[in-house]
Amino acid sequence: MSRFSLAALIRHAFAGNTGWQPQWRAAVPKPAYDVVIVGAGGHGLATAYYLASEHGLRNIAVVERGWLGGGNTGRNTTILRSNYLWPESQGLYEHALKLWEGLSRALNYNVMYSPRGVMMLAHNHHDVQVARRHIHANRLSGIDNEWLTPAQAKAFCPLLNTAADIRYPILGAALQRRGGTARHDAVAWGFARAASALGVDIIENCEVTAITRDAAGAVAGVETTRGAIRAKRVGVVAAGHTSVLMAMAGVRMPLESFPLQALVSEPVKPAMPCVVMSNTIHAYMSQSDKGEMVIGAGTDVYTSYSQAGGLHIAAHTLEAICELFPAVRRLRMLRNWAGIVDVTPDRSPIIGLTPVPGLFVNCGWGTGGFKATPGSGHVFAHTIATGSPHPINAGFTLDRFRTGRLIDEAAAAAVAH
Amino acid sequence: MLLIRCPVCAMDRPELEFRHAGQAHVARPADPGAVDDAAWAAYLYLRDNPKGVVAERWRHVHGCGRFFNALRHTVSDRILATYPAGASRPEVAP
Amino acid sequence: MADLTPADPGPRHILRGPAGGAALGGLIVPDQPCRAAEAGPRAALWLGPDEWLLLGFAAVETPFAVVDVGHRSLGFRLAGPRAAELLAGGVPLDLSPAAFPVGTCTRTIFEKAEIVLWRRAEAAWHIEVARSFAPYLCDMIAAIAAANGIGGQER
Amino acid sequence: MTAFRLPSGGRIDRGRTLRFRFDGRSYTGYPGDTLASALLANGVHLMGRSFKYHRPRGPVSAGAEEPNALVAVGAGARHTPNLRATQVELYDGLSATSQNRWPSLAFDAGAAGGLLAPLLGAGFYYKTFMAPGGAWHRLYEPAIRRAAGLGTVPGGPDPDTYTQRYAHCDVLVVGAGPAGLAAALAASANGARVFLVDEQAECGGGLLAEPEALIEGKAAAAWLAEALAALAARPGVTILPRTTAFGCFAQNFVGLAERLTDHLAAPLPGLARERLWKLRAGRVVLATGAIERPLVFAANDRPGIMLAGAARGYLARWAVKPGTRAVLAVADDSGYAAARDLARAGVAIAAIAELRPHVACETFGLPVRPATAVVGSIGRLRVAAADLRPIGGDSVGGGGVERVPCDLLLMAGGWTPSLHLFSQARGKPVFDAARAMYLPGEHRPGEAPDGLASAGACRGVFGLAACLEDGYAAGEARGGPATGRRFAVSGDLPPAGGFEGLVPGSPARKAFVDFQNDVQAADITQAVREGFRSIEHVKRYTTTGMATDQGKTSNINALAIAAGALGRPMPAVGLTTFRMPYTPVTFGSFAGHARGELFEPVRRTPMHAWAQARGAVFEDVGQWQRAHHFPAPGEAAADAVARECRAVRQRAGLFDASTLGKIEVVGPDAAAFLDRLYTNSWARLAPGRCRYGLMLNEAGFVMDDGVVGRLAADRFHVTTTSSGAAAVLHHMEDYLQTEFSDLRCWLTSVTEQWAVIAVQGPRARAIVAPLVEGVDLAAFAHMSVAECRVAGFPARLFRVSFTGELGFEINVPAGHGQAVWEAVWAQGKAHGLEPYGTEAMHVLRAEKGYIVVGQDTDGTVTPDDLGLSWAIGKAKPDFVGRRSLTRPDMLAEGRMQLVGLLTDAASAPLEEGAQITAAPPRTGMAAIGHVTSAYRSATLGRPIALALLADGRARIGQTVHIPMPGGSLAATVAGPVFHDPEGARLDG
Ligand SMILES: Cc1cc2nc3c(=O)[nH]c(=O)nc-3n(C[C@H](O)[C@H](O)[C@H](O)COP(=O)(O)OP(=O)(O)OC[C@H]3O[C@@H](n4cnc5c(N)ncnc54)[C@H](O)[C@@H]3O)c2cc1C
Ligand SMILES: NC(=O)c1ccc[n+]([C@@H]2O[C@H](COP(=O)([O-])OP(=O)(O)OC[C@H]3O[C@@H](n4cnc5c(N)ncnc54)[C@H](O)[C@@H]3O)[C@@H](O)[C@H]2O)c1
Ligand SMILES: Cc1cc2nc3c(=O)[nH]c(=O)nc-3n(C[C@H](O)[C@H](O)[C@H](O)COP(=O)(O)O)c2cc1C
Ligand SMILES: [Zn+2]
Repeated sequence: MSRFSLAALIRHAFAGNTGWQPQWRAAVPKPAYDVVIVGAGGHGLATAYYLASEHGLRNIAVVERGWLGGGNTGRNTTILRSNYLWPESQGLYEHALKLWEGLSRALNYNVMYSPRGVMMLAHNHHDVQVARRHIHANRLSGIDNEWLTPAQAKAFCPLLNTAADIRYPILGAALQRRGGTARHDAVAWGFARAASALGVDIIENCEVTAITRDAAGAVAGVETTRGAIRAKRVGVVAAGHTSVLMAMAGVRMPLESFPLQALVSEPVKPAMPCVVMSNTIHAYMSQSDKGEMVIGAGTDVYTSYSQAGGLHIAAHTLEAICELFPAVRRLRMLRNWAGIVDVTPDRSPIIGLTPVPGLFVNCGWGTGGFKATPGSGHVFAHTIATGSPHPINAGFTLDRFRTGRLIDEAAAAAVAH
Repeated sequence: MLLIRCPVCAMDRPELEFRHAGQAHVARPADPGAVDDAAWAAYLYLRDNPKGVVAERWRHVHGCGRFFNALRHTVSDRILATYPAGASRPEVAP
Repeated sequence: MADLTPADPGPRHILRGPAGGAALGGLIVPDQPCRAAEAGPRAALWLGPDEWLLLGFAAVETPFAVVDVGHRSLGFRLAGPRAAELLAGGVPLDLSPAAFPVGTCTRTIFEKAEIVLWRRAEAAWHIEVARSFAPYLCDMIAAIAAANGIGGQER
Repeated sequence: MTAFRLPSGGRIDRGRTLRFRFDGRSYTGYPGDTLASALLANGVHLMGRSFKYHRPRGPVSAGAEEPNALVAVGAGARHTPNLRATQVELYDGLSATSQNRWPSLAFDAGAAGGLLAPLLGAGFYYKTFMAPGGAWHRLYEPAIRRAAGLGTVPGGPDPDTYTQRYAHCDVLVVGAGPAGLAAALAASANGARVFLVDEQAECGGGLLAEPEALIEGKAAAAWLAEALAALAARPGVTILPRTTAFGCFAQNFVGLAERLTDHLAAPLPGLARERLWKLRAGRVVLATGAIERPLVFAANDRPGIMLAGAARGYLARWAVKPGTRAVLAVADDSGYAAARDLARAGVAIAAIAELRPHVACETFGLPVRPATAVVGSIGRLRVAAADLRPIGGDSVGGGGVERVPCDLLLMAGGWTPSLHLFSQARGKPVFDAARAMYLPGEHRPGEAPDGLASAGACRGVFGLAACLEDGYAAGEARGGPATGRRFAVSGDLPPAGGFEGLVPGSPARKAFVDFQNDVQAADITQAVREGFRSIEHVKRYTTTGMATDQGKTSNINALAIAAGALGRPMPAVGLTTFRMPYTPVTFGSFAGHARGELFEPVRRTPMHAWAQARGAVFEDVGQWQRAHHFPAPGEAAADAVARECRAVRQRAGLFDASTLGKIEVVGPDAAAFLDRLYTNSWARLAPGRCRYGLMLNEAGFVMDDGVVGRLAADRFHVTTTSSGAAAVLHHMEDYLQTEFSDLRCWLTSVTEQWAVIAVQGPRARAIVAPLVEGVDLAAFAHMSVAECRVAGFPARLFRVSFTGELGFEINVPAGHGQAVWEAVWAQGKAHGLEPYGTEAMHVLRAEKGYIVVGQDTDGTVTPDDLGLSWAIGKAKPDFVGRRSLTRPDMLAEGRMQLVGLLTDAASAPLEEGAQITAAPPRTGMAAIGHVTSAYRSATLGRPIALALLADGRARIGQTVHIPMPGGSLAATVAGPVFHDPEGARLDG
């Protein structure tokens, strides 16, 4: 793989830009691999990359039903942060955030990690309590998170309406300065390019249609629309489609798949310097480097694989956005889309072993797994390579739903009193 | 926004009047004390989540207030049938 | 061309149980979904298969469950040729006379408030709304009227 | 009149002159003009700058597909960026500015970046700016962000209003061109409810620019007027111009954006700026027409280069000559209609470069050069000449290229049917190889899109007669006999032909495919070379089709170029996904009236006004507003709370508890039902008695709590938390209707029926007694309930306490709440009664160790964790959540348990949410719990706190540490009850 650099850009420009090579090989499936990863989203590609780069495996395939990065990786609002509540989550997301910090250089691909700060708003006493609890928990763990007064919040994001007489006035905010954004597509492409260079076969337009098992019940391989592939280790990293894939191996999952919407405005000159989130009134907004306001909406209430959500869901979010940022009321929606997110009962992912020997699963990231991409791939690669979880993902088992040892990030923010 | 036929009101009504209530036909064990942890976890947490026809519960919460069941195709979101809670799943062509 | 005025329907009760078809204070409790029965000052509005809103009954003698909700909601009358248009600013139902004939009643929503909507005549509606949502409903109706150039009393 | 305005004709009103400004300069135009037509009439083509290279640009189209001529209109809070000049209707005083340029449109420093264009090819930013670490965010990103973006955010909160409306109809027709008009005529013939919408100010579509055509013997414009009049006369028909169908959803749910006032100089005050229609249609007829394609050749982007159909439109609709000397690059017959009309208007036709080897249609004696391509242009801020080259001619030397001077260069690249809405509705486009275009695919009945048809140019039917007939047939009622109605038409020149991809013989550099995002043919081939083989990858890597026009003019060319580079046929490469909105829609219209108090209902209790008059400070609790404290003038919040607490402990306090959820459970099986929904046992609770109830979810975690009073054998008055009310009722209905449907009992929400007035404190009985009729208060024990009269009104009187003091909760019908409150207040004066708010309530209950669900619990807490095992009916076989309590983790060591924490009496209260450590904290140390509630207790004269602590009950008496912003504090673990543990004060 030739390196990307300014010098390379200049060199190629002089050559009329005709000398560029494919960023990843268009691989065709071989009959057998040591490991097959199902799903070429950010998590699957990162898993393959770390399997190759850190565990020395070379005979790896990533099979993808469509185009790589076309799942949730390519359709998320790109918010990165690690200010979670429970120790397990903190460990996982902070691990990822540390990797984000050096990722562009590690991959030799500018993933545009932009630590511009993520500000989470509090609108009532309960929000304040929850935010403070997070801040205290994070600081004890050495994760940055700080409390801002409304005036400080306004200074950090001048577009924000901090007037005291709005419907849900802003009582303050929790700010994680190292939080921010990264370019979604670049993450997928960067991992793909780096993995491909290490010999990983990335096979697009190759849908897994069955998971085959040997007489002992262990995984023997997969069947795909491009033929059967043998492998003793299969990692399913298929986000919204995980239930469908795991059903092929006879495993029922504690997952439901919902459409989650996002939208962008027409591009405008820089006006939003940071990421603002309000869980209480359901609004998330940042501005991309191209200038669009990138806005996250909610999920539809029913399970679906349609990659299109209801009009009222997007409208509801825009109500909140206009309330928080009244100057954007005249901006216009340019495009609205949805992804299919797989949601667990405790809103935390499942990363680890399954009842089927040789079958591993990494799923349940729901509405917030982009931020974990490098960390998730890193610990999942460890899990597949060694056959047992990395300490960081040890708690994120499938079995926790039996024992009741949930990692309930949603409950921690429960509104009830 | 879906248009859902409430089998009780016998009218097509907008999704906004309804509340989704998860997978249908997940029976609560008659004697929960008698089932083991795995079976209880399955009752609590394991869901079908098919890419295809799902049987699900809705409540016409801003209408007649009744819970009922629906068969819906999760790719087209087309509702194939609605039927009262407690009734068994009807046969439909997907 | 559409007027919203407070309407006091007198006492209100919720009747619950298998009471459809029963005779009650001079009227038959409607068995048919989304229908209201009216007799003089009294009315029984079908809300669900075992739930009715009784209006104007001083006391209710039945073997079923009855709960006094006289203060739970406030009643409004909306009338005028553009009343249905105004309602369409917040009610997602088809309110054409064919789809929602006179005598139809149902619980539904007006934007973010739950209401009971009852068509008493082609251009006259009765709305019940929970007490604390009444200011929201009135303000919303006023805002919709203004934004759409729907005046009050015809002059 | 301006130089480029024809002396007559057009659909403008010459009776009135409008003045407007563009970039500070004044111009004039007429009613009926768009900003683009008016500027063109003034000879102005330069209207904008492109996104990346800041290249000078003029309008390429006359409608919604415009990629170049983006302007900002208005100022201050009404400043509106990124509007297409081709759609901005002119009004007197309109003021527009160009965007994305500095210091001026004509001299844009940003254009210097164009010199670096070879460096800035597709995806360049992914390949550099990586070192040193952090430099991206600090250095490069800010520079890129400043260079990108088009217009600017408005200067303040939008003063305009937006409205919304639901609508229902039998047939929705989108597009009021010939096909749509005919469809609407047919659909409404039998009185059906029909909506006909068109995004333009005027209905008519293609008919507006057909000067020569006759329909049924009438001029097209006359036929149009008659058709519109006929439709308007039908009572079921609603015609909405200026209305864009922007989104098509399942089951024929369509979003329409109607612009009400933007075209007016002075809108009526109060009237909404836009109206969003949420329309449910029985059937939808899409008659959205087709969009003309530019030709991709080098420097095809200069001002003065536009689509042939657009030029024709400017002539016919606005009487504007877009130039004086034109070259046409033609690959489709419709180009000759434009050439003819221009020539008749006096525009010199310098040359028609016909890409095809032969022309089959009439050419009106114009200078046609078959098999000739336009391969370049020159000019600075306006095209000055076109480079023509014979196809197949010697491309090296050979003198093949001829430079033809012109100030107008028109492109007729063929027409792309508008599949946007069809595709949004999940219709499958299919490729018609013979015509090289995507058309709406057939679908089986019962499949999406159901009840949705396409008609006219949007399904590849061209020609006026064919469109009218196609539209009519699509509009006719289903099931009825097709009438096969024919339309006699003459004089139109239907499109035929077309070309997609890079023009033969043209360089790929500076051959723009996506004008707005500056994507060149070379970028697309480079992307393919770099391994981006999926069209979705090509789109994202090059950003083609991602600009504000969403590739309306560019997608097919991009696809063709990508297909060529991949060596695969177009249909094998596929289309990118069409998404809503069809054209951008303001956030304001999605938000509608939801603003301020209409954003989310504000719920106020019956006693709100009293509290407000008394100077209460309110807090939001869910949708409710509750009095937080009642400061005396000048009194600090903390002092007010302390005073309120003392009043309750020493005399009496008055508290508005109306927001508590209330559910009346009635029926012979009511007690049995509550047995299953609450942890407690209810069978032996006597009528007239109350009990604290604890509700779990099925996973065993505390979900809600509240006092339940038994009014009669078959009637319970259940209270819930304020914000849990709706969820608890839903939860109860769920189990009652589906799991326990054998039980005969019914639920009715009475939250709003009852105002709740709590009187708490040693003097409470003395205050309440004179007002109560029908209950012997002396014999009315703690945890009793009675129906009685208070202050003359019917009431439900509870003797309960959430403060640990003797207390009553008076429930009265909400309409009497204020009167009863005032009666109690009057009674209480002599006893030193004071109102108290939610904060004092919290302090008082914390002193007693009473939990608040959602504050001291968080959805991971069991009854035992809270020390509430006593509330579990041990003898009951089952209740919701019971089974989960025996899961391994629920029984494990180390669970978080509710305890009290005592810090130094002089210290400030702990912070709620603070973490707890076993030893003095260091970063990275594990927490063993957290503070859930913390207050300064006026009663105890010290701070108190409740906490969830691992194995907390076993740690009572031990010291733990709490890291706080100013350093860590030590605390002693205590039981959760700080005050009156024996409960002696409950009896006053
Ligand atoms: C609108 C939206 C906004 C979001 N915003 C954020 C955010 O701001 N911050 C954040 O951290 N997270 C966010 N998320 C969540 C985040 O996008 C996901 O958690 C994350 O991208 C998941 O990555 P993945 O690699 O696991 O899944 P994906 O990227 O979805 O990859 C899974 C892949 O598996 C493939 N696949 C499926 N079935 C098969 C099969 N049978 N055979 C072969 N391949 C198959 C799919 O095609 C897909 O490419 C958002 C999600 C959405 C939808
Ligand atoms: N000679 C030419 O240059 C040429 C080229 C193409 C078509 N035509 C002619 O144009 C006519 C085509 O007739 P038609 O009726 O199919 O199309 P049309 O172009 O006449 O009408 C389509 C209408 O739909 C509107 N529209 C499109 N999308 C919309 C949306 N999402 N919401 C609201 N409105 C929307 C457009 O503004 C337009 O008015 C025929 O006469 C055909 O021959 C002529
Ligand atoms: C952060 C982010 C920014 C985006 N910006 C744009 C944009 O500027 N223009 C655009 O057309 N689409 C934009 N998109 C949306 C994509 O075009 C596309 O809708 C999305 O990746 C989902 O794919 P699909 O619509 O093809 O299903 C953006 C998507 C993301 C995740
Ligand atoms: Zn119903």
